[in-house]
Amino acid sequence: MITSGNNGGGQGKPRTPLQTVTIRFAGDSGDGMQLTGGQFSDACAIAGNDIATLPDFPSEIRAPVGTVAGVSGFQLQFASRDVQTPGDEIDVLVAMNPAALKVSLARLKPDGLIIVNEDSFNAKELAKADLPADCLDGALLKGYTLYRVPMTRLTQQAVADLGVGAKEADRCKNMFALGLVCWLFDRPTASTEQFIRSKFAKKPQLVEANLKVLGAGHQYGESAELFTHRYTIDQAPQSPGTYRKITGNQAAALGLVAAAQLAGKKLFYGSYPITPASEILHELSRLKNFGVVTFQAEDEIAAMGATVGAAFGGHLAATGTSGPGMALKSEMIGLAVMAELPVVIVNVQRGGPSTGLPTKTEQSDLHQAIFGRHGESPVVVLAAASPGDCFEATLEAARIAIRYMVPVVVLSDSYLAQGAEPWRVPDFSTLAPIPVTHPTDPATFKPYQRNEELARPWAIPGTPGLMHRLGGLEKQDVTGQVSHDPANHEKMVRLRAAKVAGVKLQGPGLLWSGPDRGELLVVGWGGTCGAIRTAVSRLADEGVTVSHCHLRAINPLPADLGERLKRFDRVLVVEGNLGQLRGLLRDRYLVDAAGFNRIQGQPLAVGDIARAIRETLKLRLTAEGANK
Amino acid sequence: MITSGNNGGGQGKPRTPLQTVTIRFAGDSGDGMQLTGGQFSDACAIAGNDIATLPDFPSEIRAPVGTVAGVSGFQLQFASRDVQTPGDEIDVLVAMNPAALKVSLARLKPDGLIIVNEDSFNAKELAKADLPADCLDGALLKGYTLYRVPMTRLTQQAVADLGVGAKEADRCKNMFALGLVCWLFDRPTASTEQFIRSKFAKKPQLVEANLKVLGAGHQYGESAELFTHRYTIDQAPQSPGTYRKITGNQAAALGLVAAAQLAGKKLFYGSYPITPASEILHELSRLKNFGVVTFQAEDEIAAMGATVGAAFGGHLAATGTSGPGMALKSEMIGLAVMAELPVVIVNVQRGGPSTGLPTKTEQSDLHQAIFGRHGESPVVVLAAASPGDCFEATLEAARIAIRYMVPVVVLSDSYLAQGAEPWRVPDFSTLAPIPVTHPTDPATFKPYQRNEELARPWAIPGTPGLMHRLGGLEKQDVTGQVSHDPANHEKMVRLRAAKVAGVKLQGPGLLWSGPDRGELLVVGWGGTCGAIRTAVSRLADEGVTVSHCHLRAINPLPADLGERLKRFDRVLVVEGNLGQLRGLLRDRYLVDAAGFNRIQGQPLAVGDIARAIRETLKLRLTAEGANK
Amino acid sequence: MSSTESCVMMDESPKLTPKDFASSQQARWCPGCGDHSVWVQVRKVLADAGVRPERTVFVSGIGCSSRFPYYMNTYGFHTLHGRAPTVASGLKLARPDLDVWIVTGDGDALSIGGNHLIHVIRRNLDVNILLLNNRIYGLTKGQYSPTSEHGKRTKSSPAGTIEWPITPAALALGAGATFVARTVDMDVQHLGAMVERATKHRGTAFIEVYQSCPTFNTESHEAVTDKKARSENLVYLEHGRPLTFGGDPADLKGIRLRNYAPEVVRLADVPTDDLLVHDESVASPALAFMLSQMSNPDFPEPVGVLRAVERPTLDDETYQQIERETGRQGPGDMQAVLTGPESWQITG
Amino acid sequence: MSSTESCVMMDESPKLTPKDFASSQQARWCPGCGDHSVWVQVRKVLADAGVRPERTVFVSGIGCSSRFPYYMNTYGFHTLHGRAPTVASGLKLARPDLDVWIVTGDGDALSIGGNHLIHVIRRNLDVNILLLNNRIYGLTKGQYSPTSEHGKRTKSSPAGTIEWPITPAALALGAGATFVARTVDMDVQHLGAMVERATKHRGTAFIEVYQSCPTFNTESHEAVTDKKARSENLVYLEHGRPLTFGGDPADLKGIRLRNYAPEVVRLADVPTDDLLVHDESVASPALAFMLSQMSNPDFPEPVGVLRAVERPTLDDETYQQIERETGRQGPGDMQAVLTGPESWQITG
Ligand SMILES: Cc1ncc(C[n+]2csc(CCOP(=O)(O)OP(=O)(O)O)c2C)c(N)n1
Ligand SMILES: Cc1ncc(C[n+]2csc(CCOP(=O)(O)OP(=O)(O)O)c2C)c(N)n1
Ligand code: SF4
Ligand code: SF4
Ligand SMILES: [Mg+2]
Ligand SMILES: [Mg+2]
Repeated sequence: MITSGNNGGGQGKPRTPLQTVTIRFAGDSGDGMQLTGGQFSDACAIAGNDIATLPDFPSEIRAPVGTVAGVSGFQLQFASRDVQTPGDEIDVLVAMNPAALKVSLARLKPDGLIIVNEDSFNAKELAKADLPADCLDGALLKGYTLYRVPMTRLTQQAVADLGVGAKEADRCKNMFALGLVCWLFDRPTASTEQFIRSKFAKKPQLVEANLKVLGAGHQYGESAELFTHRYTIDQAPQSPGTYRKITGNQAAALGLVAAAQLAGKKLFYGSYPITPASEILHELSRLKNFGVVTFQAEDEIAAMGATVGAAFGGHLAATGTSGPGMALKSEMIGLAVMAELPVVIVNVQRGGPSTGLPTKTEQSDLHQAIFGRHGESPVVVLAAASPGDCFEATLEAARIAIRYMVPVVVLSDSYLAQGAEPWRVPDFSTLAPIPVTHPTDPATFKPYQRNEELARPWAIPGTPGLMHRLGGLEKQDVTGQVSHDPANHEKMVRLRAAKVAGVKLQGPGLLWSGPDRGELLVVGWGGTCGAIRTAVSRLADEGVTVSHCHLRAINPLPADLGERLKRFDRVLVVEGNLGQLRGLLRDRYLVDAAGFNRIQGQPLAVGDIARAIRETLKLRLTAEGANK
Repeated sequence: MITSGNNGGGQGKPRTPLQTVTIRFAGDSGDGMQLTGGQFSDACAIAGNDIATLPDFPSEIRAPVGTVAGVSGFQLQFASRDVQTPGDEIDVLVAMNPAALKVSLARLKPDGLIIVNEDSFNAKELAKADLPADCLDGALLKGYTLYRVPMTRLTQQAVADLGVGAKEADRCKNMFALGLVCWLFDRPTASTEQFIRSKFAKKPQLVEANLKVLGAGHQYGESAELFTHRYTIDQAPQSPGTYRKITGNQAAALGLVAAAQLAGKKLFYGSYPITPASEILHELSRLKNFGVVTFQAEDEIAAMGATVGAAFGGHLAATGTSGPGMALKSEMIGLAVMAELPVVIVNVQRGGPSTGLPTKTEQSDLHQAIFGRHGESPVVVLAAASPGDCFEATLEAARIAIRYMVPVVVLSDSYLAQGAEPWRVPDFSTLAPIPVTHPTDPATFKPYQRNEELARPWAIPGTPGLMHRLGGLEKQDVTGQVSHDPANHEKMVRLRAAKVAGVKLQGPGLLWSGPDRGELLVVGWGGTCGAIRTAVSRLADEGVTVSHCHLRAINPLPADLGERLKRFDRVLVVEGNLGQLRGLLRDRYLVDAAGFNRIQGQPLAVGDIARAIRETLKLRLTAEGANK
Repeated sequence: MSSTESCVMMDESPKLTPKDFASSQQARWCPGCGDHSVWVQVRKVLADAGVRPERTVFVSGIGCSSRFPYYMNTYGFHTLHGRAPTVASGLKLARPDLDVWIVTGDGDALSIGGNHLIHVIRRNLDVNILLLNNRIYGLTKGQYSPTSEHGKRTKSSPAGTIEWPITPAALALGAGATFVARTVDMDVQHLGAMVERATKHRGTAFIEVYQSCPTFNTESHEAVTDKKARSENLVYLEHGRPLTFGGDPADLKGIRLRNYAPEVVRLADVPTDDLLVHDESVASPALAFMLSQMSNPDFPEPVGVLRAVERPTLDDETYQQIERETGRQGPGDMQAVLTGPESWQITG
Repeated sequence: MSSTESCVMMDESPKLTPKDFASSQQARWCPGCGDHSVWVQVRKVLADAGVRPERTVFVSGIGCSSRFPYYMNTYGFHTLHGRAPTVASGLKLARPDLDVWIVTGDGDALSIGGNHLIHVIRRNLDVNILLLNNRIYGLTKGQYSPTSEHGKRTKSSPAGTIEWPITPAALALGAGATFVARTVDMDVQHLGAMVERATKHRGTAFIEVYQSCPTFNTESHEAVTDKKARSENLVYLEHGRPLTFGGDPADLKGIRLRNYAPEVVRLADVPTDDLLVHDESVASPALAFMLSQMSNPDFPEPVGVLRAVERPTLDDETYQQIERETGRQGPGDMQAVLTGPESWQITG
C-alpha cells in the first residue's frame, strides 16, 4: 500500500489495466526530454510501480536543432511487476518533432501508440528530418495508433495571460506532454508540481506558467475527444520500506560517503570530469557538510595521485572516471598496488576504444581493469549489477580496500550510472561498521608486516615513532625497505597476488537464479543483469529452464564459481564487449564457454539475449544429434 | 676460419682446451667492469666464439663505494659451440674488491676459479663488505682455485714513469684484469687496443697508460709463477658471413632505420628516456644523417602523441619505452587504434609493478600490451627472442604496421636490450622492400574504405583533394565520418578485431625445435628463448626428448598454434611472470597448460628450466601411474 | 618549407573563398557560441591569405572548441583531451611543409594539457595555437576550469570554486613564448587580425580568445559582450602606440608606468607622452608579462599582440641539424651502419 | 592546523638535531653531488625550527633528487616520475596538519611533471617545493632536460640540443606563484636561509636550487661553483635593498631599471639611489618576472626570494568551505541523505 503520493484526478474515461509499459519521450536537445522523462519516472515510482530508465542523448555537443543528430530521448519501463530493463521495444512514443519520430520508430512495437506535437510537423522541420510532407498521414505510421496534439499552440494558449515571453512559453511545452501522459496512465503530478515550485523558486512567473501547462496537458487528456480511454498500472509488489529513485552515479556517491561514515573516516574524492562519471563528483561536492573533500584535479593522473596521497594520509580515498581516464590512471594505480594503500576506483564505462561513443554504454573495460598495468599488478575488481547496486558495490569496495590494504576497481557503466530504478533506502544504523586500525606502537611496527589476511598495517603520518617511507620500488618483505633482492621480489610478487586472490566479500560475489545444475548456465556481469534476468524469466514463462549467474566479484572470482560452472552442460557468457569475461572463465576453469556479445553502445536487449539462449540450446540439441 | 682479429702472443705455458666458459667481472660501480666485460666480449666474439652477455648493475644511483649495493657485474659465456645464455653458474670470477667477491660467490661453481685484486682486500674494504679479515684464507673460499693478484700495485708500477696522477692510474686497473684474462684464455687484445686509442684520442698520456697496463696484465699471466697454464676455446661453428656484436637496443634501433629505408620513408622516433629503453633513443639520435628525426618528448604521452602525429604525416613512426611509460601511453595507443595509423611501439620490459626493479629484467608486460587499454582496442603484439632478433622484430613490426595500418607493440626486455650476442650482419640489399602506397585520387578516396586485408588507405596531408579528419570518436565504416550509429559501432569493433586477427607475418610467428608431437611441449616467448633452448638441448643430451615452441607473434597467435599444442600430452609454459601467456593459451585453446614461472629480475636459469621440465615429466608419469 | 612561405605563396589554383574551407559537416555548437565566430574568421583569414587547404592541418584535443577540425575542409585530427600539441609536434616535425594549427579550450590546454602547451611553446615549434577560453568545461556540461573565476559556482563547485584562475598569456610568457596575443570572439575584426598575425609568425603563435559560452557560462563574458563594455574593460594594444582606452570619448583613459607598475590615468590629466607605449618586439618578455597581469576591475585587460619576437624554431633546427650532420658524416649508408665499427668475417 | 604553526611551535619533546632527521639509510648520491648539500641543510633547518619528524612528510617523484625522502627520518613517499605534486595534494588536503615537502628534479618537475607543478602553484597549496636543478637527467644517465642549455651535447643530443631551456622561476611566476626563491647548493648558508623562508611561507613555496651533477653535467655549474664565480655571476636579492654584485670589491656593480628593462651599471658611475631596490612583496609578479629573465652572461642571475606574497591557500579554503557549508546545512545526516528529497513508503 502506498502511503505517500497522490493519484492525479480525472475519473471520467474508462481505464484499461496494464502490467507493463515502455514509454519513450523524444524531442530536440532543447526540448527538455530528460527532465520530462525524469519527472514521469518519479511519478511512476512514487505511485508504486517498478521502473527502469534509459536517458539517451546521442551527440556530444548540441547538434543542429531539429536534426536527427540532435534528438534527445528518455525511455522508461514502468510496471506492476518486477522491472529490470528500460524495455527493448517501445509501447508509447511521445515525439516532440519529426526528427524524434524518425529515430524512435525503429524500436516502436508494431501496434505502438504515438503522441506527436503536431505543431512541429511543418515543412521546415520535416525537411530537417528528411521526412515526407505527408508523413503523419502516409504509410510510414501505418499500424500505429497516432495522436496528433497541437502542443505548441495549446501551451501558448495556457500561458497567454501570464505575460511570459514567447520563447519561455515555448520552453514549457514538455510540461504539456508530461501532463498529458500523466493523465493517460493515471500517474500523480504532485511531485512534478513540487519540483517546478522549487526549481523556479526565484521566478514565480515561471512556476505559474509551468504548472498551468502541466495542468493543461492533464486536462487535455480528460476533455479532448482524441483520447477515449486511459490506462492504469498497479503497484508492483515490493518489500516494505522507504523507497527512492536512484541512478547509479547517485548510488556510487552515497556508497562512498556511507563507507566513510561506517569507517569513522572522512571521504576524499579526487576526480577529473568525464562523461559519464562526472555526476559522482557533482553529487559529492554537494556533501561538504559531511566533511567530504572533493578535489577536481588537473587530469586523471593527478586525481589518482591525490587519491593515493589522501589514502596515505588516512582518509577513505576514492576516485571516479571512465575508460580514457582509467588508461591515464594506470601507472598510478600500479603505485597504489606497490604501496598497498586502500583506494577505491570507480570506472563508469562508456563506448570505446579511444574517445569512442562517449555518451553510450559498454562493458569493454574489464580487461583494462584486471590487466591494464605493467608488471604483475593485481587489484580487486567488482562490478555493480544495477543502479542501486552501485551503492553496495562502492561500499563493498571500501570495505575490501581498507581490510586488505589494496586498490579496488568498481566497474559501473553509462547505463547504470544514468539510468534510475526505485531503491529501497537502507537503514543506515543497521549497516555493519568498517573496522579500521592504525598502528601506533613503534616497538612492534613494521611497514610491510602482514596479518593473516596478508594486509600490511595502515600507519599514517602524524603518528610518533612510525616514520617510514613508501614508494614504487620493490619493497623488502616485512621491513618495507627498498630491496633489489631477487628472491624477495618473487616473494613479494606472489604475496601481492595471494592477497588479492584471497579477498573475501561481505556481500555476495555472485547473484544466482535458477537451478544449480542443468543444461545451460547464462553468465553475466555488470549492467546486463536486469536484461539477462528478464530474458531468463521470460524463457521460464515459455517453459525453458536456464540458470543465471551474475558476477559481482570479477577479481578474484567467487571461490565456488568453477564448481558451479561444471554442473552445467553448457555455459553462455553474455557481455557488452567481445568476450572479455568469457576469456577469463575459459582460462581459469577450462570450460568451453560460448559468448553472446553485442557492442552497439546500447544496453543489451532482452529479446536478443532470449534469442541467443534459445539458439544455444538448439545448437546443443543439434550437436548432440550429430554426435549420436 | 677467422680472417680478422689477431691472437695475442704468449706461447710459453701449457693450454687446456675448453668448450665453454662463463666468466664474471665484478667490482665497484667505479671500477669500469661494464667496459671490461664489453671489451672481453668483443675479443671473444672476434676470435670466433659464440657469446652471450649479461650486464648487471644493481642500484639506480651510485651506491656507497665498496658496499655490496655498489657492486657492478658483467657476466658472459663464451664457447666453441652455440651459446644461448650468459650462463647460470660462473666458472671464472674476477673480483676487484671484497663486496664483488661476496655477492658473486653464490653463483660460482663449486670448483670455480677466482682472480681477486688482492690489494683491495684490506681491513677497510673487508669491513664495508662485512667480510672477515681472513676471508681470502678462510673457509669461505674452500674448494675454489684462488689467484691473488696485487692489481693496484702492479698497475701503479706499470705507469710509474708516465707521470699520470694516482687517481687516473688507479682507474686503469681494470685493464690489468682484462689483459690478464685475455692471456688466460688466449683471446686477442687488438680490438681493445684500438678502443683505447680512439677513446682517449685527445689524451695521449691515457692511451699510453691504458695500453701499458693492458700489456702488463697480459705479461703478468705469462711471467708470474702464479698461473701454471692457460685455456683455449675454439671457434664456434658459425655460418659464413660478416659478424658483429649487438645488443637488443642497438638491434631495435637498426631495425627501425632499416625498415624506414626499405619503405622509402624517413624515420620518426619520439621517446622519453627510461631505463632500459633509453639506448634506442641514443642510438637513433646519432643517425641524423639518415634523416632520422628523434624527438625527446616531455613525457611518454607526448612521445606517443608525436609518434601518432608523425604517422599521420606519412613518416615511419615509432616510439620506445618501458612498463611505466607503456602505462602512460595507453590512452594514445587507443587513439592510434581508432585512427588506424601505423605506429611501432617498443616496450623494453623491466621488473614491475610500479617502479619495481628498474634495472632488472622481467616479462610481465604481456597483459598490458594486449589488454591494457579501455574499450575493444586490439593491437598486434610481437616479441623478440634474442638481442639480434630485436632487429627482425622491429622490422617485422614496421612491415605489419604499414601493411595493415595498425599499431604494433614489440616486446623486448632488459636482458635482451643490454645483453649482447654475435650477430650475422644481414646483406641489406637482399631485404624485401616494404611496399607503401598513399592514395592520391580524390574521386575514389574514402578514408575508411578497406582493402582485402582490411587496411584503410594511408592518405597523408599535403595531398590535394584528400582532406579528411581523423579522431578518436567512432568512425563510420568507409567514410570515416563520426558515427554514433549502434550497428556501425559493432561493425567497426569487429572489423578492427578481424584486421588484427588476420595479420600475417613475413618472418616466423614461432620458432620450433624438436619433434612435432610427443609427451611435452615447452612454450615460451621473448627473452627466455636461449635459456629454454639450452635447457631442452641439455635434456636431449640426457636422452629426454621434449619440444620447444617459442612465440614471436603473440597477438595474433600463429594460426597453427592450436593444432601444434594438441599434438602433445602436456604443455609447459615457461615465463618470467606469473603466467600471462599461459592464460592466453588456456583461454584460446582450452589446453591445460602448466606454467613454470620465475620472477626474480634475472634471466631464467637453464638449470631451473631443465628441472621444471624433468618434474613435469615425472609428475605426468606419477599421474599416469595413479590412473592405472 | 616554412609555414609563412606557404601562407603567402600563391598557388596556380584559383583563389579560394571562406566557404571552400568549410567541410560538409554542419557546425554543432550551441546557438550564440563564440566558437562559431572563430570558425568564420579563421576561414576568412585562410582564404584571404591564399592558403591551400591540403597543406593545412587542424589538430585539436577534446572539448566543444576541439570539434573545430571537423568543420574545416582541411586535413584535421581530433585527438585526445589535452594532447593536441603532442600530435601536432610529431606532425610538424615530420612535415615542416605543412601549416599546423592547434585549436583547444581552457580545460584542454590548461588543465589536462598544460604540460604539452608549455613545452610546445618552449620549443618554439612553428604552429599556431588558438585557445578558446570560455572559462568553463563546455563539453562535459559545466564544471569549472583553470580559468574560472575564484568563487564561481559550477556543477563541481556548488559552493564556489576555491581555486585561483591562471592567466593563459602569463603562463605562455613564463614558458618562453615568442608570440602571444589575446582577442575576443565578439570583436570579429580584431579576432581576424590576430589570426592573420599568427599565420605570419614563425614559431609558436599563441592566441587566447575570450570565448562566450551562452549555455554554461553566461557571466564570464559580460565584460566584453558589447562594444561599449569592451572599450571600458579592454585596452587594445598596438605596436608603437600609447595604451589608451575608455568608452566615453570625452573621458578617455590611458596606462602609465609608475615604479615599475601600471597605473590607470585620465588622458585629460596626463600628457600622452607619459603613457606607456607598447612594444611587442622588445627582447625581454617582462613588459608583456606585466601587461598580462592587468585585469578587471582594476585595469582594462590588454588585447592585441602582447609579444612577437623571433627565435629559431624547433622544426627548422631539426632539419638544419639533419643537414649539418649529413654534411659532416655523409648521407647514411645502411649497410655500413648495420655492420658497425667492429665486425669480423667468418668464411665458409 | 597550518604548517607554519607546527613549524615554529615547540613540542614538549626534547629538541632534535639534524642527525635525528636522517634515516638509517646511507645517502646514495655520487660523491660531490649537490643533493648531499641540500639534504644537510634541510635537516639543519628542520631541527632548528623544532619541527616534529612525525608531522613532516617528504614526497618526491623519480630521479636522483627524488631519492631524498629515503634519507629523511620523517614520513616519506617516493612516488612516480613527475607526480609528486599530485600525491602531495591529496595528502595535504586530507591532512592539513602535516608539513608537506616536495623534492623534485628538473626533469621530474619540468618535463613529465610540468602540469602538476603549475597547478599546485596556481592553487597555492601550502607545501614547500625543492626543485634540484642540475640541468640534466641524472638517474637515467645523462639525457638533456628542459633546463639544459641550447646546444648542449648529451646522450640524447649528440649533436647538441635544439630545444630552448625553460626558466623555472618564470614558469612558476606565470602560474601565479606566491613564493619563488632561487639558491645554490654550494652556498650552504644561503641555501639554508631559503629553506627556512620556505618553512615560514603559507602557500606554495617554490625554491629552485642550482644543483651540481659532477657525474653527468660538469659544465652547467661552473658559473656558481666557487665564491668568486658566484659573486660575479649572481646577484643576491634582499628585500628593500638595492641590487648590487661583483667579485672585485673595487669594482662593484648594480642593476638599474631603464625603460622598463634592467641594466648593469658600475657603482662607481651611478649613485646607489638609482639602483633597483628589491621588493619581494609587491602585489604584481611583474617585477619578479623581470628579475627571473636576467641570465648569464649578460646579467648576473638573481638568487634569493624573488617573490613572497600572501594569498589564501587551497587547504585553508577547503576546510573553511567545509565549515561554512556545515554551518549552513548542519552536519551531514547520513540517513537523510540516503533517503533523499523525494521518497515514498511501501508498508507491508
Ligand atoms: C582523458 C579525458 N578526460 C576527460 C575527458 C572529458 N572531457 C572532455 S572535454 C573536457 C573539458 C572541456 O573543456 P574545454 O577544454 O574548456 O573545452 P570547451 O568544451 O569548454 O570548449 C573534459 C573534461 C576526456 N574526454 N578525456
Ligand atoms: C614514467 C616514467 N618515465 C621515465 C622514467 C625514467 N626516469 C627516471 S628519473 C628520470 C629523469 C630524472 O631527471 P631529474 O628529474 O632531473 O632528476 P635527477 O636524476 O637529475 O636528479 C627519468 C626520465 C620513469 N621512472 N618513469
Ligand atoms: S556548451 Fe558552450 S562552448 Fe560548448 S558549444 Fe555550447 S555554447 Fe559553445
Ligand atoms: S648522477 Fe648527478 S645528480 Fe645523480 S647522484 Fe650522481 S651527481 Fe647527483
Ligand atoms: Mg572551456
Ligand atoms: Mg636533473
